[in-house]
Amino acid sequence: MTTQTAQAACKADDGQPLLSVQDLKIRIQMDNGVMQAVDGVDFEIKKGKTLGLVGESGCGKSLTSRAIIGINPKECETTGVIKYDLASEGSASDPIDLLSLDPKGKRIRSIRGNKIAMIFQEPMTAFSPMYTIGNQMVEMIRIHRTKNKKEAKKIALEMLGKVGISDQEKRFDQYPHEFSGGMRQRAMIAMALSCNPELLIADEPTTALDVTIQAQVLELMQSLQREFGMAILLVTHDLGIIAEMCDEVAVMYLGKIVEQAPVREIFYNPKHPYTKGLLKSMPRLGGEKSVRLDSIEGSVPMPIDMPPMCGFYERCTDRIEGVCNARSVPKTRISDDHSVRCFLYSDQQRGEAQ
Amino acid sequence: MRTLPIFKRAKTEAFLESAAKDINYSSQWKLIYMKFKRHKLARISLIVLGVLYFVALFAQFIAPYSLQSYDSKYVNAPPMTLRFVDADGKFHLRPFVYELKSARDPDTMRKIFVSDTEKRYALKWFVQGEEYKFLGMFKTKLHLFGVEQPGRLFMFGTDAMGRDMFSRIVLGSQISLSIPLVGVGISFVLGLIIGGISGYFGGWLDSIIQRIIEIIRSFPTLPLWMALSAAIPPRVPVVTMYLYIVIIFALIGWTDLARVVRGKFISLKNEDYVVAAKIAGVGNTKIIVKHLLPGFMSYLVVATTLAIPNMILSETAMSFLGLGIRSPATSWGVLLQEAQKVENVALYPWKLIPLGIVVLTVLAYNFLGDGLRDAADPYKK
Amino acid sequence: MKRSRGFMIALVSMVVFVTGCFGGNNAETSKESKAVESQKPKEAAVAPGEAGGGKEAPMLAELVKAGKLPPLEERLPVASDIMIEPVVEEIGQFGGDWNMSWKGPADKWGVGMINEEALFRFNKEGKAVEPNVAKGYEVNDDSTVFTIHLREGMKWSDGMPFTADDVLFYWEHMLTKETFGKKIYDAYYSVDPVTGDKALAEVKKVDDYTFTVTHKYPSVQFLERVAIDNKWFFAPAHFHKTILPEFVGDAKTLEITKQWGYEDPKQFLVETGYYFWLHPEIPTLAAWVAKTDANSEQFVMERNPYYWKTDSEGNQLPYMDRIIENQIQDPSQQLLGTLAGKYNFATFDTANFTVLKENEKKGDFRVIPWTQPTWSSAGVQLNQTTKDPNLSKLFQDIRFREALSIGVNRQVVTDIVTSGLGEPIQASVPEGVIGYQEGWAQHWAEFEPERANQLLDEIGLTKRDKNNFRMFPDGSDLTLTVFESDTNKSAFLELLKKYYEDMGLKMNVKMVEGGALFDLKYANEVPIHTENISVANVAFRPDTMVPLRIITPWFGHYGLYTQSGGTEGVKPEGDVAAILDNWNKIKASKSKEEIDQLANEIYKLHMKNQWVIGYAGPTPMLLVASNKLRNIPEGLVWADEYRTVGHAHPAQFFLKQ
Amino acid sequence: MLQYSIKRIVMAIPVVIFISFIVFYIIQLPPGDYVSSYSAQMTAAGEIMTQDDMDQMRANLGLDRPVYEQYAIWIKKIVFEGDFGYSFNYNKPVIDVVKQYMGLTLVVSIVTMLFQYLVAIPIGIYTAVKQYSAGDYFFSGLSFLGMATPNFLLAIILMYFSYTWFGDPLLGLFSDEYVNAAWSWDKVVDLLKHLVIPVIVIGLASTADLIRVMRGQMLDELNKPNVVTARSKGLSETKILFKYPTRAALNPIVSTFGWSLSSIFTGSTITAIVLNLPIQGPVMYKALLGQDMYLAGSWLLFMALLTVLGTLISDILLAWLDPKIRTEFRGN
Repeated sequence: MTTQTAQAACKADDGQPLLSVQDLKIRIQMDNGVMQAVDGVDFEIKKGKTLGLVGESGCGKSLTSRAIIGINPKECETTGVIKYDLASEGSASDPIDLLSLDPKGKRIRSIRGNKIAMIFQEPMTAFSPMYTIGNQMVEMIRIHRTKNKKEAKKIALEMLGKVGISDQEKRFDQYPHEFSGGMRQRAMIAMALSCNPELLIADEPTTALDVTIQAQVLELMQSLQREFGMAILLVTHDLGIIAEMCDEVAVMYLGKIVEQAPVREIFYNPKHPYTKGLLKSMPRLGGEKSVRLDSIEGSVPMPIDMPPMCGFYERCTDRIEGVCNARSVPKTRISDDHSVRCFLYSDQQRGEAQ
Repeated sequence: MRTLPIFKRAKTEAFLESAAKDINYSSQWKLIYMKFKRHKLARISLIVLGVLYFVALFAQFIAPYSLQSYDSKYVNAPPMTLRFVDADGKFHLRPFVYELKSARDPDTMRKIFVSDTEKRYALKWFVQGEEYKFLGMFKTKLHLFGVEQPGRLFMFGTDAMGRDMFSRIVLGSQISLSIPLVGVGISFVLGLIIGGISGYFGGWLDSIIQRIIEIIRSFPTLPLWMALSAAIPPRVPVVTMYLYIVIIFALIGWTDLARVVRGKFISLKNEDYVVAAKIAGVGNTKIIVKHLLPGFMSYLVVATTLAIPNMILSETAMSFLGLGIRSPATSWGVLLQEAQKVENVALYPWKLIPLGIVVLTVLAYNFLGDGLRDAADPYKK
Repeated sequence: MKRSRGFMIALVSMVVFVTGCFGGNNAETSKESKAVESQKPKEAAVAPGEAGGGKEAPMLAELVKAGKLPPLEERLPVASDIMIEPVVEEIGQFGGDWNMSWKGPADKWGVGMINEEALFRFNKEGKAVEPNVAKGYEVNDDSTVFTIHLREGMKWSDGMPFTADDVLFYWEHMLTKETFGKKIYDAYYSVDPVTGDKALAEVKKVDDYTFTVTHKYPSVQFLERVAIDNKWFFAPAHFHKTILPEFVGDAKTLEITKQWGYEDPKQFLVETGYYFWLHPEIPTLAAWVAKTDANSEQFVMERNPYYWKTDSEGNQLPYMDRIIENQIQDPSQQLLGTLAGKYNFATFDTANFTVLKENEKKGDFRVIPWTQPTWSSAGVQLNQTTKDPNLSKLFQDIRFREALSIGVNRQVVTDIVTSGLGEPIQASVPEGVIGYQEGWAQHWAEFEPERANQLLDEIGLTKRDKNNFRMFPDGSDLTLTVFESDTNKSAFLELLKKYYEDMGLKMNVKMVEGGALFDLKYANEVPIHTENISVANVAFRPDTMVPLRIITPWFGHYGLYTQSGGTEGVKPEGDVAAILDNWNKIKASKSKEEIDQLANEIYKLHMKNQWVIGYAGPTPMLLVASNKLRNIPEGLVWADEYRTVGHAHPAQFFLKQ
Repeated sequence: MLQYSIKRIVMAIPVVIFISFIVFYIIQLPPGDYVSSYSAQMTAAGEIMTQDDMDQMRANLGLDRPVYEQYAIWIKKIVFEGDFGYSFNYNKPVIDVVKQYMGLTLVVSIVTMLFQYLVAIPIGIYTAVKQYSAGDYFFSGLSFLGMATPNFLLAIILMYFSYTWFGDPLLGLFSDEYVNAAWSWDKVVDLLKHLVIPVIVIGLASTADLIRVMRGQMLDELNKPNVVTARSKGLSETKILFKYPTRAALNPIVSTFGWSLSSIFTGSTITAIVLNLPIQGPVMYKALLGQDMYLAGSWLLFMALLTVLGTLISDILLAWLDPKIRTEFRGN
């Protein structure tokens, strides 16, 4: 077990992405048209690294994260490529396309929970109230790691201990409602990590928790990441968490990644007006608490039958009439690891855009 | 344009819903309306119910004949066919019926009806017929449609007393579609208030209310109705008597709703936002009205729409037990009870037409409730 | 004791079994000669013994063979006393079940009447009685002493002999002691023609098969009245001695009561003494005896091996082995069951005529209409003594009754209510029934709305209320309230309401449950009721036409007056008093002619006054029988007095193979 | 839990006593008594019942006593002797009458109930999983149709069709030849044949109801995040369906079992009358109409007890099925 994780940690440095998402599109059929919920998303996650996916609610970040393991409802029409490197299985050269797998089939199920685990924002509802925490943990361990009940329980207890839950034996037989919010999320993490995943998708893991607990949970995740050497896809709307946790950041708006860069770049050299807006509205460390946070004016349009234009156009303070609302925005590379979708930076590549 | 504080939304709901919600920020009711509009069957049902209630409102005008148009000549006549082509093969733009001639089969004594192709009666709009009070206000003889005297128009045939079934169904809808609403209304109010009190305040009040509910639930209703119908003096019209019975029915029937409401209140009153409101010192009434009720209003609406068809059906059961409406006052229950004879099923199947109407109404109410349920379900897109 | 008797029977039957075997083969050959002999019943009656097994039902023959039953001739009365029951169509075949539906033990009489053996029964025409259980009678000239002969060797269904002791026992220990919940019947009282005093008859045993009934005053109609009031003037003494407190003591009776599952001894004695035919434990003289609990889903009665009637060929009746009464809860089940051939016999009223007729072929049954001595099939009775003085004054006004009568279109009512089977006539005695009057049917039977209104105006009902209904002259509300418990009457009542209200008379209908209506009648709370009068002869059964007690709506508390001897109720006056007068004369009358003449007076008074108004003529009772079920007479009169189907002598019904 | 149950049972005692009083009072409420109802029947059959006859009968049956006295005697006998009184109509102790019909009543009710659950739950799951599919519309339509047709009419129509198609209206629960016969394989088959119509007629309405409830519950549960979690864990769809939404959706349905307790012992009265079923419902209906008051009273009391008991069972079942409440009790 430890050798395996050590290996994974080793490989993290060799630049081979663990997960690579290319041109992911999710369309949802609505009454009044087709909603383009995710529209051509590309990103990569390297082994052992953390990618932050940030954006307002409804920007499509949750859909994107769930699309990776194919657990979106069947109404979501998903296209694109999601390559996952199954190196540990010994077929390093040939990553498989998760999207091409039958979402109800055995293959994807053997990856879910096992290679890629997921934690959700509301541990109260994410756990079923009908069964004990132990039951729900063991269930997963028994699918992927061992058929033996006792062994599975041992693993579960061990994991509970790792996430800092004391009195595991008792807790094991308790129901979710008997746990506090933070405790539940710890249990959630314990469950997610119980099969030593290579990638952990954390969908707003701390949103439902209060600030102190939030910090504890994040710390826990970080220490566990160090221990297990897994990669994390952190989905959140909280730039503070991004700053603390991530190596790289992708900012999503209206189904598109509008800016992607290493975490430092985003905070010190934001390009996209939306990113800038987000940063402005973030409470400054040491800033005066009572000052009302800035917010971005305007509301998000429905991405239904949208004409080719910038989705942020109506809320943008720097918009260029006749350009921003006339064509779709191409991706512009600012540097090797910094790209942005905004006409403000696309002058030099205008030809490409046309 | 409105301000959208993006960091303040601590809670996001299930992702699909949130995907739609922030993008198109609308009130709960507007959302329900939008979702309801998508439920095709519910929409059709609403239209059907609209038509039925419209017909009930203008029943006297729409029905060609009155409830007391007995005619021994046309006993158990089958439905007439509206014709366009006459016996000579000539086409008429205006649909017409032939005169019915009847005689009894000397052996079986069954009335045999033959169309007399000599006499044609064209269907006409706004014909003069029996006098009635339009909307109970002024007297008129005008009926929506009919044929000229002495012709007869029996679209759904006639009953054992020679009355037009169509007219009886139309006129019967007045009772069948209105009185159940009264019953449901009373149950609704009682169930909501008492269940709410029981669930919200809890403690000894809850205990007592629960015991009272148990007692009421085990009330022997049948002897109660028997006593009631015997005690009501004969001068009280049957419709009024039935109204009393329905009210009593409602006075007993609220317990189901009360239990559900109580359950909902108990589970909701511990929700964070309610507790918060309480700590903030918001008054009980305000908490109930502002915070608790909206939490399951949708459930109540649905429960109500589903209770109405049950009431309509229980009216038919009451008629079966001889405790309901009695002819000449007519409700659908009366018509079904009359149909409930082997000879009618065997010889005069058109007397089962009211069953179709009742089924239609109940279906419409149920689909409507179903549509509302689906629409009010926050997890549904 | 019982066991030793059983042993005796077994012994005897062993002996007979041997003889029976030899006789069996002759049955076929002897049949034709028997038919000729049937003219002389006595000889024919001897035959069964000779013919052996062929003259009794196979199921009994088997029992005889097995030694469980004595041979036929030991079970029948002595040859000369066997009753020969004439068959309607042909000599029948043994076996089969008579399948019917019934409403359960509440319908005691439904199964009781068809299987009842009276001392004297009414003849086919219903005008006089003929011997049945009794072999015959003699009466002295002034009709005070009746000598009644019984059948020698006749036995109860358990094989015990039936003798004059059983009659005397019934008279002395049951009837006059009133052990079964009934007062001594009127039939046993004779009336002093001068003072009107009543005197109880004396019953004396002459020998084992003869007894006398002696009246103080002439009682011309004694036998007819017994045939109605007290069909069975006898009871199995050997059984009742084991339960009556007089013989076993109160404690023992109570114990037996509990044993039988009953609560109260008195009620137990009513059940066993009056409704005896429902209990398998009680021996009877009837053709079929109960075999199962009447409360079970199927009440089964099996042939009485000691039945004392044969057909003209000496075959012991009944032909059919069993009566099976299937309990039903709703009348529609009787109809469906009949259509499907589940029941091979059923009776219906005319509402089902068409559906029955249309299915005659498919269901392989036939519809046999019997006439009813009913005055009408739809009508009203106006309570002459109703509580509201205004109303009773109105009801007593003959013009008001005429107005109510002619204000209704009988043609329409008849067509709708009777499916065209009745006539649009006044409530009147039908032709062919005693009491028939020329022109009665047409009395006030025309539809004359103008004249009706004119009459009402004449009475003084000219004031109208805001709904244009007539009011009493003093301005008080005038409402005619009809009380009803039968939902089948609703069509008629609807029509009635329409016609009455066309005349300006407000009418309400109050539906009440049967028991409640009964109480209301007794309390004189029913102003108008729709009961029909059905009586075969007023002289036999006066209750509906003569105000003797509270029972019939039209005379209300006049009846209470007579019943209480003038201390309660309303004193009859005018024509009602005349009716009572005539009745008292009938009771004390010395000749049948005089009785007929007096009865006719009563009928005439009814015709003149029309307290009972009919709007649709009588309809037949429909007997529906499988085509296999034969010997059912056509065109008889369906009357309670004649015991409905019992009048057809069901013992001779048979299933044709 | 035990403490809670005991507390509830203790609280039920005054309720039951109060109900017994109400029941007795209400039965007396309609005008007339057994004797008048009986006399009316006998008079209609041609028998003459005089005032004296009736008075005598009332005295025999103890109906001449004041109501409270009758009540006191009745209750005293129930409590001290276990004697529920006597049925005038059947001339039997009430217990015997109830016993006579109990067997078949339970057969009809339990078969109907099995039919309901076995049909409704799978269909409810199916229509929820395949919401808005052709199958959903078909079953929904069918269940609404079942809900909308009055039982008694459906019964008559089915009987008539059974008669026209098979020549047998299938009245009652047995063919004539089996009514009094001993139990045999053929009799069981005959019973099953006769159970088809009652089960359809009685079961249809509640089946329809159950389908709707199950469908609604399933729709709620299917959209809960714990289903997504389960999916993310790599569970198979079938396992997810049955372990999570179905299990949770069954809760309210199972807990309503207690509510239907009383109806199990009655059977459906109106349908039973129309179909001529020899079960408790019609017997009690007749007893009520005929004012056979000890039978009716004992029965109503029994029903009331069952209602109270049923509510109790439902509450306990609900608590027991819901871990939230269950653990609270454990905590105590």
